Amino acid sequence: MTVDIIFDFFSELLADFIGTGPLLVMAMLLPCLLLFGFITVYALIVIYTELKVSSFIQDKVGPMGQGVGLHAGKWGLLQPIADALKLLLKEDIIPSSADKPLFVLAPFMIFIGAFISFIALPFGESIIIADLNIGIFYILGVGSIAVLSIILAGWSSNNKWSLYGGMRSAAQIVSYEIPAGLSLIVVIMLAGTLNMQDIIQYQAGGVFNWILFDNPFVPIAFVVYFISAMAETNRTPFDLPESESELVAGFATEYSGMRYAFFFLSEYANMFVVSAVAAAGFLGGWHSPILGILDSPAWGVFWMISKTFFLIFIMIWLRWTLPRLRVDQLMNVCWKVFLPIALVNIFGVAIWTVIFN
Amino acid sequence: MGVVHAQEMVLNIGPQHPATHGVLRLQVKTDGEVISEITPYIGYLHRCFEKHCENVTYEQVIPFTDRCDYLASMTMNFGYVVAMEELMDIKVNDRVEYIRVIMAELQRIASHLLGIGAFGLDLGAFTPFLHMLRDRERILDIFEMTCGARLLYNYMWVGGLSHDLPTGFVEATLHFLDYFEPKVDEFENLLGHNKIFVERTADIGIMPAEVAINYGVTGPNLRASGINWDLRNDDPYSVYDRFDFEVPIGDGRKGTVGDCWDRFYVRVCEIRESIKIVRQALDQLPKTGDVHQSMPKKIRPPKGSIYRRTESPRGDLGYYIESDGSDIPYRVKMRSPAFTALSVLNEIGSGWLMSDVLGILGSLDIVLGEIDR
Amino acid sequence: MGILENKFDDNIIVEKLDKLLSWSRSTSPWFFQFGLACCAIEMMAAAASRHDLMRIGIIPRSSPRQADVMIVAGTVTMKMALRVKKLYEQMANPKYVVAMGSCATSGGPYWQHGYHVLKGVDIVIPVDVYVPGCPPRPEALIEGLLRLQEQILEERPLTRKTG
Amino acid sequence: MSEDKEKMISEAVEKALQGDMDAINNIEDRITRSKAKAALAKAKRTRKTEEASSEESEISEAKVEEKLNFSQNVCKKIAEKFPESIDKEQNKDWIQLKPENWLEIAKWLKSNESLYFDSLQCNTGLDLGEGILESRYNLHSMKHLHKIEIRIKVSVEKPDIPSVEEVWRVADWFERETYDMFGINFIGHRDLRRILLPDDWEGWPLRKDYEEQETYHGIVVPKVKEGWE
Repeated sequence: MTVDIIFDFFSELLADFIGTGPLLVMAMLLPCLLLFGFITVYALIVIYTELKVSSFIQDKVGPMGQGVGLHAGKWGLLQPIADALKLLLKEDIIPSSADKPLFVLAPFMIFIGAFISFIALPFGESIIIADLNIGIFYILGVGSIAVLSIILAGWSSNNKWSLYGGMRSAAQIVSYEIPAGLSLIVVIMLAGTLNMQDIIQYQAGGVFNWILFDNPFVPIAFVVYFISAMAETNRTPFDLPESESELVAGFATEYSGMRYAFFFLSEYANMFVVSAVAAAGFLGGWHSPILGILDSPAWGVFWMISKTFFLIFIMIWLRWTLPRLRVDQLMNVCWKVFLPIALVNIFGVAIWTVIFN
Repeated sequence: MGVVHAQEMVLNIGPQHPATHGVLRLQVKTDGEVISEITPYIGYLHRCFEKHCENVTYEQVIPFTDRCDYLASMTMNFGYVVAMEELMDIKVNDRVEYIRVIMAELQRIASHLLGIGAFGLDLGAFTPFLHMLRDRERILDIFEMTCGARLLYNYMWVGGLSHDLPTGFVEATLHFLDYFEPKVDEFENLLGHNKIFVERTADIGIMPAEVAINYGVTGPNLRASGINWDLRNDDPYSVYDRFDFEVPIGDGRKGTVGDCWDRFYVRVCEIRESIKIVRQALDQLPKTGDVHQSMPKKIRPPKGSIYRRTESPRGDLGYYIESDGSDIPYRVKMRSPAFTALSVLNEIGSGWLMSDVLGILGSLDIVLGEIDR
Repeated sequence: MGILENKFDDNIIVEKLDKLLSWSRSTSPWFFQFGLACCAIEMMAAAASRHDLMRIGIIPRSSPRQADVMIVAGTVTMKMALRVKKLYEQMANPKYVVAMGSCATSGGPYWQHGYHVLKGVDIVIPVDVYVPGCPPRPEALIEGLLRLQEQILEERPLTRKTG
Repeated sequence: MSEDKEKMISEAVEKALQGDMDAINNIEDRITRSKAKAALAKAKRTRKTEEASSEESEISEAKVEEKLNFSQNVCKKIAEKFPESIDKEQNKDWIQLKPENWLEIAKWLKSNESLYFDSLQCNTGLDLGEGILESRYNLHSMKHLHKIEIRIKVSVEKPDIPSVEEVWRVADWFERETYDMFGINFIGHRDLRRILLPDDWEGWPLRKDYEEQETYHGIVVPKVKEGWE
């Protein structure tokens, strides 16, 4: 694990000057800082991507950095940086009727939920912050912190639109976690482990060894997982908690400035988490699609991130193409369609495995 | 265990809300997501149109009619000048009539494009809306070529037009129609046959024909309820009797007659019919004729009153003009189609979920400028 | 106002930071989706495909809390005036107002007999940029927003100096 | 257009009127075909109006000897049914009623099979000056496609007219608007509030003697119109 490696490295260098305790803290903090930097940079990139992709879908050009003086660089590449800086320094409004402690807590909690999921995400053969032996379970578990904080945000804002957003997301996210989890069980059954790295190792050896192509039931599980994951991240067509034409801005209506930026950031961080889990669970993680080509550990990072970005791109694409579902239809899709499919899928995979392996 | 009492929550949608198409306030009583009663509050855009009419001369009223329904200014002008010409017994020459029809039908296309686009936007489909705005811009280009303005034209005057057609107008319009005709199918496929869109609109917000008539709902909303009522056909004004076009009516293809999907689909079909009319009108357009020929020097209608209806993209647009023989109207009343269409919202909207109500509101295609006047 | 504003003396670091801040503010002035009347259609046209306000970094937001620029697009009536004021107060600092069209500027064509029309939105809220026209073309609105960007760019939020 | 084509069109229209639409659809030239269709539509319409007018003239000739138009006929029917409610001054274009029995008349107009005015098109308020307000109703029948105009005068001191909101639901908002602008009280209206102006507005704006109020919630309404011209 990364923390161990860093700890060993530090203790060789600095054991004479600093005690073991502080060294351990340092070894833990360093990857966290790196991760924070990664999330920020990633969010900037993906926000820019979203602006551009959505603009191209809509026959526009998107941010071009035009304007007065030197603005946002070539092709508007600096646009997300300007947005982030501006949001950070905007006035921070806490409505007088809001429940202040909860109102302050909610944006940080949603970010923490996304952040700690990153810890168990494998980026390469040895690049993982905490190689937990229940990795995939852990990610599913801490992923639900998001729903708690969205309810908090909706409730504490003391605004009816926010309340609607919070309540809708409570129902939505909790429901959609079930088909998502059940679809991942297929992966766990095939790989025989909960450990992320072991799941990826199971898929070594080219594109046909990916779990996605293991048997005919898995692609169905993948689709169910991906759609449920999209619902969990509140993206159109499942963006009911913040549906703009219905609930103004949903649970984030009352948030301004930095706190709003945290909601924004965690939405994109969550997208990364669910896409990375899909990439690791179904698409071979950091393995190269073709055996023996570009298969070094450094390329592993490239493969992992490009697979994840491909899935994120599909999410963006769908967001700007489809209308929104209604709240009861959303529930119907989950409980009456996805849940039976996911359950049947598990049996199908089990029987298939027994017969053919 | 105590008994938990559920209370109805009163919720104000608007005046500033992305889905209210302007400044409309809907006070709704909700039980969770289900809305039990809707009370629309209007007047946030009351700009005293009728008071202005009583203080300016007859020709000065036309720019104010423009600003009432800012999505269909040409048809607003059209209705007023038709009423005025009937009151004053003016007969305009054919070229003027044909140009008016071309403009009104192009305006109908533009207005319906925005109408169905905004309807899609209310249901969360952002991209079709922008595609429709993109094609609307091309129609605005044609208008700009004709009279220099993009949105509010002041183009049709009593007894004539402000300008004749510019050179190259016919070619530009035909070019646009050739470009646009396949796009209508694209829009229909993009929205109308999208599974989610159908789920969200079919069988939602059903407006039975009796309710529609009782509430005075007209235009595409009435036709979607299965009633063949189009003033262009049933009470022809101008030269509409010279064209061959059909009146699309709702047939409940995806659900029940008079649901949101029908209201959407009637508009799509009307765009097609308007294209047909424009093509025929361009074909028959007289080459000669002075557009200022029948314009009176001073507009001084005889004492009397008139109520004249025309078909605007939103329905029956009526002008009640009372003249006392001077050059200033004694009273001008506009019977606006969206005003009555909005009044039916409580009848057809209550009992549905919140998302549906905003969808139903979008399907009625209201313009607040015309409701509040 | 923000915690940092107007608390620093002028020196080279603060100067640079100041410029960075005003740059970021002027580069991403998100506007408040707030259509009132005819001008709202032109505002939509300006944000749509042909004119594309996103080129200069302007994105519509529907909640006043997250917007920086309020484009008062259209006629403000007496019934609406108090709501406009309330919405303005709900916006977070720094906030700017663009009065779009002659109605928002001065009452426009409704000046003389409009008993229910507010004669210029500047009676209730401060306005930074006036865009004339009835309605202004999208190009005119974009020009107005560029002027606003210029104005924001010259602000020095930390030291409160202009120019 | 050549004479052959005109002949072809007229023949095709003749055939189509007798029910053979293929005669038109088989024309190959597109322009000629569309022209034939237009001619057909026109022919159909003229035939319809001829039939209708002949029917109407038969009825009117049979029933009354002097020539009355539709509005006067309706007026006569109302006078038979509600003798007290017709105002003295009458005109061939409209029916002047007294306010008292208006609700009953409205119900009757809507339910009578031969009239069947199921649609209220418009309600206009008017300030005729000299202390008289008027409410005008334009009625239309979707079934028989005929229309009339009804006028009801009231005095400014007692501007009471029975509400017809329960007869035609569309009158709900129309009457609220007329109330808002002229201050005509519609008796029996279930929800008579101001509709366009705020609830605390003073005065009736479309009356000819309306004076704007000076301030509204602290916002000054400028009265001096200087600098305008």
